[in-house]
Formats: sequence, structure tokens, C-alpha cells
Amino acid sequence: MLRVEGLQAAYGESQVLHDIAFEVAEGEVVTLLGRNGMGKTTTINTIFGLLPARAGKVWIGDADMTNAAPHRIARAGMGLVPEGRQVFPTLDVRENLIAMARPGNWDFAKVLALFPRLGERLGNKGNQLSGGEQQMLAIGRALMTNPRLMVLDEATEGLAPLIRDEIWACLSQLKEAGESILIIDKNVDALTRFADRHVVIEKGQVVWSGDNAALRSTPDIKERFLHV
Amino acid sequence: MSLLDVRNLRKSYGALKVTDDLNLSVDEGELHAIIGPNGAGKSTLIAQLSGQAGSDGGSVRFDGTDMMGMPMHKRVRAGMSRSFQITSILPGFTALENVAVAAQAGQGSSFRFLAPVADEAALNDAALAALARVGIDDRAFVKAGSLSHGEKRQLELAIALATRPRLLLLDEPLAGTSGAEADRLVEVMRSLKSELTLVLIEHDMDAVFSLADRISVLVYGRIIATGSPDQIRSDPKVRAAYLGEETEDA
Amino acid sequence: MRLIPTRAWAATLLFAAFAALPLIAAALDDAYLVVIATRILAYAIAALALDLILGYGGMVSFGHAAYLGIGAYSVAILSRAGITDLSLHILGAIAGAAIFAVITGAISLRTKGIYFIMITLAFAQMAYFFFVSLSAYGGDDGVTLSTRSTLFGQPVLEDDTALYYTAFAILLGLYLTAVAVTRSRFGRVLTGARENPVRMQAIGFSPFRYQLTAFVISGCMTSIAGVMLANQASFVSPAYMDWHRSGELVVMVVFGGIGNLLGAVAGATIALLLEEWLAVLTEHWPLLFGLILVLVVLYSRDGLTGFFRRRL
Amino acid sequence: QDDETLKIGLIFTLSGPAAVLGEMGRDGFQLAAEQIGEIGGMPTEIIVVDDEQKPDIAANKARELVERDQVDIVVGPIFSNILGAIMKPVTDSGAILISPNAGTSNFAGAECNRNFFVTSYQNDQMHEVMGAYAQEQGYSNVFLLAPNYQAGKDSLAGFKNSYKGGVAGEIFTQLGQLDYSAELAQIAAMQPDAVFAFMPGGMGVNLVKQYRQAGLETIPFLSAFTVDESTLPAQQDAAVGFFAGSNWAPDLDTPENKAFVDAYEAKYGKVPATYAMQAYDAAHLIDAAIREAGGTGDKDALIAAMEGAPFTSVRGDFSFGPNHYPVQDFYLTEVVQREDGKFATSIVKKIFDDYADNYVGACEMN
Amino acid sequence: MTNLFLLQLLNGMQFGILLFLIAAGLTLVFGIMDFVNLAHGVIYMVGAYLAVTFSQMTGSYGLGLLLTLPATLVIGLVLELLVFRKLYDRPHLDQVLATFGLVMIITEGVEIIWGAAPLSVQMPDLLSGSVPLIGPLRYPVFRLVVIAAGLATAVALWLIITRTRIGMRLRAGATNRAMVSALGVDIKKLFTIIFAFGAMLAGFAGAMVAPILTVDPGMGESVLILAFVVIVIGGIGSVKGAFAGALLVGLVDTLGRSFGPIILRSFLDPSAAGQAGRVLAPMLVYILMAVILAARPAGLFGART
Ligand SMILES: Nc1ncnc2c1ncn2[C@@H]1O[C@H](COP(=O)(O)OP(=O)(O)OP(=O)(O)O)[C@@H](O)[C@H]1O
Ligand SMILES: Nc1ncnc2c1ncn2[C@@H]1O[C@H](COP(=O)(O)OP(=O)(O)OP(=O)(O)O)[C@@H](O)[C@H]1O
Ligand SMILES: [Mg+2]
Ligand SMILES: [Mg+2]
Repeated sequence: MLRVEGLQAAYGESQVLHDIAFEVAEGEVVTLLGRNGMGKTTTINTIFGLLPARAGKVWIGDADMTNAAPHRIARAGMGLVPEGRQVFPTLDVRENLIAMARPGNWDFAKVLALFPRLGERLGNKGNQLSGGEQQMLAIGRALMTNPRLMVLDEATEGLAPLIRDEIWACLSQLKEAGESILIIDKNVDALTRFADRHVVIEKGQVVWSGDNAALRSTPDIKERFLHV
Repeated sequence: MSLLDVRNLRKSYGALKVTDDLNLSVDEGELHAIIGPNGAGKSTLIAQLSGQAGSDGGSVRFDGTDMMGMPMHKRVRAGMSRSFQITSILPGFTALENVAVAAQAGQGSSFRFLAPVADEAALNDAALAALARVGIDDRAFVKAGSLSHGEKRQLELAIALATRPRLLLLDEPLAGTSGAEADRLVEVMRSLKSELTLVLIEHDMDAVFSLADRISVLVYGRIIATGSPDQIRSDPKVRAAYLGEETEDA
Repeated sequence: MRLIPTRAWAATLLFAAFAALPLIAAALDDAYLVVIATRILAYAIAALALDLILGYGGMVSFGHAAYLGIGAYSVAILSRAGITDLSLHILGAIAGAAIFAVITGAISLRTKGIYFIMITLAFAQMAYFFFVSLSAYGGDDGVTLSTRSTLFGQPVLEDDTALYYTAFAILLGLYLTAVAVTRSRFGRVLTGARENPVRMQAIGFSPFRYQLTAFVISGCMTSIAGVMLANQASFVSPAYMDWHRSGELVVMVVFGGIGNLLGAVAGATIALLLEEWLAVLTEHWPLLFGLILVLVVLYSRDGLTGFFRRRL
Repeated sequence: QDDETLKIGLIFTLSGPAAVLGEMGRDGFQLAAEQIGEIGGMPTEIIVVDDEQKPDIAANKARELVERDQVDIVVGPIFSNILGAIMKPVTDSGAILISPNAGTSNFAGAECNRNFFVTSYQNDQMHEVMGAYAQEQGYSNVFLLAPNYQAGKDSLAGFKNSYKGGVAGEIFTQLGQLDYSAELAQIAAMQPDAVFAFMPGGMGVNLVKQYRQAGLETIPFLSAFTVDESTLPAQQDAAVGFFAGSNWAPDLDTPENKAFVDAYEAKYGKVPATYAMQAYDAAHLIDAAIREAGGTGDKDALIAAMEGAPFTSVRGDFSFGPNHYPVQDFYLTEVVQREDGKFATSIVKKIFDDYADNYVGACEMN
Repeated sequence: MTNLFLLQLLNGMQFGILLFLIAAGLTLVFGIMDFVNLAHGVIYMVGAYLAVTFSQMTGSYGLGLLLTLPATLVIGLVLELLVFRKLYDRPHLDQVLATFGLVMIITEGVEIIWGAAPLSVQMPDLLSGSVPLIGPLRYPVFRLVVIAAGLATAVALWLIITRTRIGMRLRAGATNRAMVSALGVDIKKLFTIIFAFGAMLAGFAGAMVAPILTVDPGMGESVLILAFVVIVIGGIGSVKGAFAGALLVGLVDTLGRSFGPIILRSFLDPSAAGQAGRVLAPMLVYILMAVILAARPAGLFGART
């Protein structure tokens, strides 16, 4: 579904990604792990064409999508829940959800069923929501584009435990329905319940990758790369 | 004795009662956590306490002084600082300048027009210390806008610290930080407990239960329970409204 | 950080050129150069003042021409009252500008962004129409000044070169002051308030007080430019306060590159020189001038200074 | 300074909304210059500058002309406020200033200046013509309309100078006003005997079109600087039958005028307005005076020669009063469509004969 | 008196709607897309000039108007491709500078092509008369057409902005272009189209006013500030606001002009009233704006700050 090879990227002069390579197969759940500032979000942005790749390749399905326009990448089946929510502040909840929607399994009613809270705030503008509500909206908005690969960058930030659990459940369902997921999240323990593989990034490079079992069985990975 | 005393605080957006006759008291020296579902009104409460948002009624007393109607910057001067859930920094300033300007607020007049501020060692040292405390002193000279999300969250806390408050209101300081950084911030907060009074809003229950002296649970604008971590953890109302199965994991 | 020595260099160069200009004019036997250059200096003062609030404070005043007018009219009004000294004219200008700036600034600062632009425009237009209706001073026709301001009682400014050096000294003094202000505690708070006013409040500052102070300082500085303009042209009219003039000041600052005082000085200088030079070249000079503006925006992110920064 | 060539600086408004007037002035002058060849029998250099209709810019450009280019004579400008700004720099330098249009009262009276000549009129006179005509018609109820600025106020004062009847209403509109519905509604409601309007430039175009569209054409429309050859291409038949006061019209019957109008139309393809005519006359004035004074070397002689107005104006009768403002005839003109389809003003009748301005008494020329 | 008052009320509304028509394109580009386009006025001017030229060529105002629309659309497209698209992500001041340059270029270009003299267009006889209203008061037919055109534009614009997905995407794109495209919308193309549409609206307004206003090189600039005033008073980002702002400006201006002196005379002596009236009248619109913004810093209907 998604394959990244030797990806490099920079903000102006400062190079942030040096060599990123990984793959998300059809129906697979892959996590990107790493400490703050290691380049996880930058990787996502580069894949989505929001930041130019200096080198390397991004394949979506069989198509080379390196440095393609973001909308083409999205239309190739990618859905993004960006870091920091980025809901549209001047659109109300309903508009946020339907403005970019594409037809498919997920529709307005289903998203509201997933997040009843949003249903109670349909008339609020994006910036008149609590942090957690914005996060739900960002997830709902991405679902409404009916992607084949969901990319979630810290999508559970600021969500209450109950809601977080519902997100996990929802992602598991998505997985069962055959969708792929690429996820960055700090709740590594929760991720290990349904992720297939993990990719650890440090200083813009992939320093470890392996399947769920490998991560569980080698606790020092977490110690080494995610803790001090 | 209680440092912060909130009585019958109210606020609504149209028909929505965000803060509904809320009472809360925070004792000097304690770490008081506030938890509750999304949209319960936690950030709104902080906004009301800090003066960012107005209130429709009720009273807020800080150290015996009435705070109602006092503008935000005066409340900070009085010793009450806050951090933001949705990162609020000065993106064009370096991380160091972000913190130094916060330190500047507490150190004499800023109507000084000619002396170069970048040379003021007292401000820079204080700023560096705060950055070091949250663990991003190596990023001191990076423009705050180019920090990663997690680093910005750390900076957010450093700024609040640099104002040297007596009461610190923290709105989800751990959100967006993971692993090592989160651990570090938890340690920072633990060490802060001996220096000042803290109100902590968090959805990270591990942190809340390990740090809090007392916990209040806010649901739909009302405090439905206040008590020690153990009392709260076992309160069925709280489990139903908020915690779910999460605590089992911890 | 590396920029500071570069800027000091460029500033030295620019001001040295200004200092030497009358000599060059004498060598070329072109006394008129000094006349043009005095006008440039006056606009440079105004642009500098505007950049202080626009570049550092994020306050885009679209009404700064009002202060040019206040300065110019203080020359006309005080002269008619028999007060002729430049220092008193400047004092009068500053007093008038300060009053106008405090009142309009306090109201305008309730708004932000485009709204701020428009409300400052509104106040400037009110001032404009007020002076248009001031029949005692010729209404929109304005008045011709029979003499220039005196300097410590002496009519030395009748000499173009003396007037030039006076303007130069004022510009240099204000430039150095402005640079210091932007690097001071005050300057940092001002910039912080531009970056994120809510955050500044949350660390204990009231952005309003700092912004208003800066707004008043800038207005007063601009009124000094008005005093110099009135002397340079020996003529005062509401045309100084026309909204086009405010727009041109903004264009000068942005053209030069905002938020680094020198850019404002350079922007004013180069814009006025270009206008002078292109007008000689062709009657359709606005076409070329417009083209240059567009190209500068498209190819530099930071006005003229942007080009330099990349080189150096 | 080179005494061999004659240097003339033209300063006109050549950009912005009023550029058309400046262009007419410039074209009129250059037409004469071409026809004459060597003005005053001297090799001639003409420098044209644009005052952008901004007084401070004009003051600087004027200084540039007299100081850097060292011109002997400056011709210009169109607008009164520009005249105020350039008067001092030009005359202080010793150069001669000839205004081919603006003729403000201060320079006609107390502030008159030896080095300053006007080939047009004193501003009030055009309005006085219409006032006199309204008086003559026996109107008792005239509605007055002018923009809210100095010239507008002077205009209505000028009109009332010679009109003693009643005033139905007096409105100062905004400078650059687009929509006159409100004023027109008041006029319609009052049904005055006539309307007098001073609405130069684009304002006049707006007013005249809207006046016609509002169906008010039955009320006589008297005006100054509102319908002339600079605005008629835009007003077209909306203005036909509207009256104006003028010191000239293209169909004024003198041989010089016929030659001028024909040449101008042939060269520029439009009907000239007074601005062109007055600049054309200015060129001839300079030519004749220099020939009489025998060059530009002796400024006093040149000024003395000019005072005699030793040329044949296309207006026929023309002389200077002691304040260097013209003494000339004034006419009532009316807008007509000529046989070739173009619109122009046409002389209806003479209102004033050899008319001097009202300020000349205050002038003490040294 | 009451008749006159009603008529002036109508005139005020009529002027307001005319202002809205002129400001409509700017509402889209500046209000909704958040692009500070000082060149709006000159595009409007070009529209008027094109209407003159096309009407002369075809001998019919109606045809001229119809041809002006695609022509200004194309001009908008070209401008967008050459200049504007590089500026969406730039600060407002860069947009000010660039479009200020465009104003100079286009104004000078118009003077070169069409000359400095004012031009005019003949309106069809059918629309050129006036209809009786009350007593001696009549109303020009063409004004009724302008009112209709203004209202139609307002309704269409409001529907597009608030009721269609295009409108939502546009509003979303104004605050966060990257996010819109990351969700699968070709924001570049959308902005290009909408910008060109905005230019066409400006051209339409120019063509509509050509029969009643002067067509000269200054016409664009004289309405530019008014157009911005209207939008800002209403609140940036709101079509409803722009319409309300336009009506308010039209009414205050017209009624102030016609009844202000009368009101002043009721508490000042006549000469002082005349004096005060003359000082205040031209400031009226600006006083209105200052008062509204001082009371509501984001305009009447504005949310965004
Ligand atoms: N400006 C506003 N207008 C209308 N409703 C608002 C506005 N701001 C916030 N709200 C609503 O008020 C409620 C309380 O919001 P608040 O941000 O205080 O929640 P919170 O408890 O901090 O939630 P979270 O844990 O998700 O951050 C939310 O439901 C939100 O939708
Ligand atoms: N806009 C930017 N300009 C310049 N540098 C940036 C920018 N955004 C991020 N960086 C830098 O790039 C590096 C990687 O940042 P990135 O946001 O990819 O980290 P991350 O792994 O997502 O971290 P976090 O967990 O904190 O979100 C950091 O050092 C950061 O400072
Ligand atoms: Mg990240
Ligand atoms: Mg919150």
C-alpha cells in the first residue's frame, strides 16, 4: 500500500530526515515510534507532499508519488489526521466533516455515531471546541475521506481515557475491514494490542523495525529508543 | 488553608452551561488534579481562573484577594500562571527568548528603551535554567516555531515556570510528549510540588494518580467528586463518566 | 545573529553616502540633488517610524500620513503665530502627534490585522478632511511658507545644504535610537505582543500599554518628518495626509523589507530615487515602477533586504 | 546659463484621473511650439514634467526645472492648489511663471507677482458669467451644487457675486462623489428655476449622466467646468443643451481660432477644450514677447513686453490687467452635437465684454 | 418631506447595493479567500473600459456586457497564474505591495490603451428613461436594473459561500491551504478558478456602472477604499456582513448628506451648522467605520480576527 525508500527532507538548510525506509502492506497496522523531535511528523509531511523530499521515493500502491501534490496523494487513498488537530477554525463541525468528504463506507451519520459529542456541537466553529473535541473532529474528518490508508499523527492527544479506548476499538475495526493504518502515538502499550509492525525513528533515521512480537519480546528496544 | 477558592463560578456559551455553579478550593502546597471527559469545561475553567475568559457569575479568590474582573496580566503578576492546552508560544522568538521574556515580566519594569535586553545575564540565566529543567536546553537557540510538537509542549511548561508563580495552572502539559519526555515532565512536576501549588489537568491517568494529592472530577461544568487518588479511582460514578477501563492498564 | 554585523556594515555605508551627498552634488555642480535628497531623508524618517510599529509591533498603520500632516501644519500654524524656531516646531509637532496618537491609538488597538489597518485609515481620513476644511490655512489649497524654520533664532535653514544636514542628523539620531529601542526590554515585549498577544498576557504583560506607547513614539517620529517636509517644500497642504501617502509609506517599508529599520530607510530612498529616475526615462514610469514592485515581491521574501541577506 | 537657447518648462498633471486636462494643456502648447518653430526666434528646448496633482511633488519638480534645468519660463499648472505650491520656488528663482489655467484670487490681488502671468481667467469669472446669465434670465430660485473644497466654495461665492435672486438650495457634495441620487432627488422635489453646478472632471460626468437619467433635463443646467470638451466624450448626448460659462468655445469666430481648432483636431483627433487654447495662447505670448524684448537676457524687458500682450489671442480681444491677469470677453456656451458627430460647446451669446477680475484693485505690483 | 425621506431611503439602499455590486468580487477574494487585493479596483475599471469598447464594437450595450464577462475572467486567470498564486502563503503586506504594483501597471496600461479622457457607454433606450415615483419624483430605470443585479449577485454569492462544498473548501483553504490539499482537494485549481470568478465579478460591476458613472483612469481607485470599508464594517469573511456593510454605508452616506444639515441646524445656528456639516459630511463614512470597529473590533458579522 505504502512504501518509502531512502527518504530525505529538510526545513530550509537544516536536514531533518536522513534515511527513512519502511513499508505498510495492505491491511497492515504500522507504528512510527521515536522521541520528540526525531522526525516522525516530518516523515508524514514528506509522504504527503507537504514538504519536498530531497531524495528517496514514496510509492503508493504501484504508483511513484514522490513529491506529488498533496491532493493527488490523498486521492490515491491516504487519509491524514495531522499533528495538532488543524481543524478548520472558520468552518463549523458539520462543514469540517463534509467539505472534503469522499463517498464510501464512512459517512456523516457513522462519524457522529462514533463521536456523539460532535453531534451535540454541530453548530460550533472549529475553534469553539475543546481540545479533545477538535481531536475527534480531525479523526472524523479523515474518516469522511474514506481512505484505504489512515495516517494518524498523535491522534489521541488530549482525549479522555474512555474516548481513547473507543478510538482503539475503531482502529481495530478498520483493520479488520482491511484498511491499512500508519500511526504515531505515545500510548505504545495500547498500540501493541493491534499493531502488526513498528518502526523506530531516531534523528531522522530508521534505527529499528520489527513486528509486534519482536517489540514485546525485546523490552530494551523501548528502553533504548523511547526512554532516556 | 486554601490558596485558591472558587465559589459558584458560572459561564455559558449561549444555551450551553460550560461552567455550572462550580466550587473548588485548592490548598497551599498541594497538587490538585482536575480530570473529566472531553468538553467537560476544564480548559474553560482555567481560562476563567486566569482571566482569559470572562465569567457570568461567582467568585474567584486567590490568597484572599478577589480576582474577578482583574485582567489576565495582573493575575499573573499576583502569582497565578498557566500553560495552554493548545500550544501558545512566540514562534518567531528562539526558545530562550520565549522563556527570557517570561522571566522579564517578573523582574522590574519593561519600559526600558535603550539597554539591549539580549545582554541581560539575569534573564538569560533564568531562562536557560527553566529550559534545562524541562529538558530542552540544547534547543535554546532554535526558533520556537521550528521546534517539534513535543518540544513545543516542553517549552510551554518552561515559559509558565519562568514567571515564578505561586500557583501554576497546567492544562494537559503531557499531551503530545511521549516516553522519555513525558517521564521527565512528570519528574519536573513532582519536584515542583515542594515549591508551589499546582492545578493539573491531564488525561494521562498514570501521571495523575502518581502525582496528585487530591483529584476533582469535572463533568458538564460541575465538580462531581473530590478526593484522594484512591477515593477517586474507586468511585463508580467517576469510572462510568470518565475512566472506563483505563485504570486496569496502569 | 550573523545578521547584525552585516546590518551595521550596510547602515554605515548608507549613512556615509548620505553624509557625503552634498559634496558629491557640489562636485557634479548639481545643487538640486540636495533638494531631492532632503525630501528622501524626510520620508526615510517617516518610513523608519512606521517600521518601528509595523515591523516590530505588527501594527500596520494605514494612517501615518496624518502625522506627516500634523508635523507640516505645526510649522505653518506656529510660524504664523510668530514662533519660528525649528526646535519649537518639532516640539509642537510632537505634542500634536502625541495627542492624536494617544486618542486614535487607544481606540484602534482594540482591533487587529486588517481591521487595524482600516481604522487607522479612518482616523487619518478624518484628520485629512479636518485640514481640508481649515479655510484659514487655505483649505485643500494649502499655504505657502514665506520662510523656513529658524535654527536657534538664525535663518540658516534657508540654505539647502544646512537643511539637508539638519534632516540627516535627525534621521541618524532617530535611527540609532530606534535600533536601541528594538533591542531593549521594551522592544522585546513589543515584538512578543506581535507574535502572540495572548501568550504575552499569560506571562504578565499588558500588550496594550506597550503597543500604545510604540504607536505614540512612531507617530511623534513621523511628525518630525512632516516638519522637515514642510521646510523642504516651503509649502503645507492636506495633500501630505492623503491616504495615498499613507499607502506609499507602507509600500516603502515593505519594499525595503520590514522589521529591520535599515530596510525602511533604504526602501524610502530607493523608491523615491526610482520614481525620480524612471520619470526622466519615460512618461509611463508607473508601469515600470509597478513592475519592479511586483518582481521584488515575487523574487524576495523580505523586500530589498531579502536580496542582500541571501548574498551576504 | 546659456542665453542662446530658450528653455521652457511645462508642468502639468499628466497622471491620475485628471490627466486629460494636463494632456490638453501640454498638447496645446506643443502644437503652438511646433507651428512657431523657434519660439521668440531662439532655438527652443521644452521640458515636460508631471506634477501628479500632488502639491509637494509639484513644488519639487518646479524647483528642479528652475534650478537644475535652469529654464527661463515655466508654463503650468492646471490646478489651483498646484499653483500655490510652485509659485514661490519658480518666481523666487527669477524665472517667469505663466499659468495657462489656474488663476487664484490671492495672486490676482494682494499677492500678485511681477514674474507671474495668467493666460486663462481669474477663477471666479467663469462662475460670475453664469450668475450674470441667471440674473439676466430673471431666475428667482436657483439650486447650487459644488464639491466641498476650497474651489467649490469660491465657485458658489463667484456665482452669487453676480446673481442676486433666491437660492433654492445649496449643497456641497463630497470630492469624488460617485452617486448623486440624493442631490437629484432634492432638486426634483424643489423644482427650481435652474441648477448651477461646478463639478469638474469625473464628478461632472457622473452628475450630468445621472441628471439626465433622473429625467430632470427640463430644469436648465448652468455650469462651469462641468461640461467642456474634456468631459463631453464621456457625457455625450446626456449633456446636449446644458449651459456653461466660458472665455471661449471651439466655434468662436476668429481666423486664428479656426486655424487653431482645425490644427488641433487634425493632430490629436479630439476637440480642444479651453485648457488647450489657453496653453496655445501662452506659447504665442512667449513668442511675441521675446521677439519684442529681443531675447531672454533682460528679464525686465521681457516682462514689460509680456505686459503688452503683443500677440493675437485666438480669443480675439485680449489684454493683461495690471495684475497680469487677462481682460477679456466671456460667453454663455451650450453643448451641441456637431455635424461630424462630435460633441462640443458652442457660443450662445456674449455675457461680459472686456471683463477684468475683482481683485485687481488689491494688487500693488512693484 | 416624508416622500422625500422615503425616496432618500430608497436612494441610500440603491447606493448601498451599488457598492455591494462593486465590492462583490473583493468579498470573494479578500473576504473569503483572505487575500488583500488592492488591484480589485483596477480590474473593475478594466471591466468598465472593456464594456465601452465592446459596446462600441458590437453597437449594443448588452452584447458589450456579455463579452466583458469572459474577458475579465481571462484577465483574472492570467493575473492569478502570473502573480497571485505565488502570494497566497505570503504575509498580507507582501500582497499589499505586489497588488499595489499591479495597480500602477494596470492604471498606466489603461491610460496607454484608452487614453486619459473619460469615456462612456450608451445604454439601451429601453433602460435609459425614468419612471414616475411620487409627485414630481422619478426614478431612473437603469437604477432598478442595477439594484436587481446587485441583489442577484448577493444572493448567488451567499449561496455559493455558505451552502456549497466549494464555499466550504474556499473558507477552509483561506485558513489552512496545506490541510485542504492533504485531504484531497486541488486547492491551487480551486483558488485559480475562484480568483478568476472574482475578477469577473469586478468586471461585471464595472460594466454595470459604465452607463451611469464616468469611465476614467481614476474610477478604480475611487471605489477601492469604499469597497474595503464595506467589507471590513460587515466583518471579513461574511457575505451577509458585506451586504449589510454596503447598505449601511449607502444609507448613512445618503441620508447624512441629505438630512445631516437639517439635523445639525436643529441644535446649532445656521452658519455654524453649515460649517459643521461641511466638515463632517466627508468624514461620515469613516466615522461610521471607526465607531463600528471600536464597538465591534471584528466588524458586524465577523468572527475571524
Ligand atoms: N467559543 C465557544 N463557543 C461555544 N462553545 C464553546 C466555545 N468554546 C468552548 N466551547 C464548548 O465548551 C465546552 C467546554 O470546553 P473546554 O475546552 O473547557 O473543555 P475541556 O474540558 O478542556 O475538554 P478537553 O479535555 O477536550 O480539552 C466544549 O464542549 C466546547 O465545545
Ligand atoms: N517548520 C519547521 N522548521 C524547521 N524545523 C522544523 C520544523 N518542524 C520541525 N522541525 C524540526 O525537525 C525535527 C523533527 O521534527 P518532527 O516534528 O518531525 O518531530 P517528531 O518526531 O514528530 O516529534 P514530536 O514527537 O515532538 O512531534 C525537529 O528537530 C524540529 O525542530
Ligand atoms: Mg510530531
Ligand atoms: Mg481542554
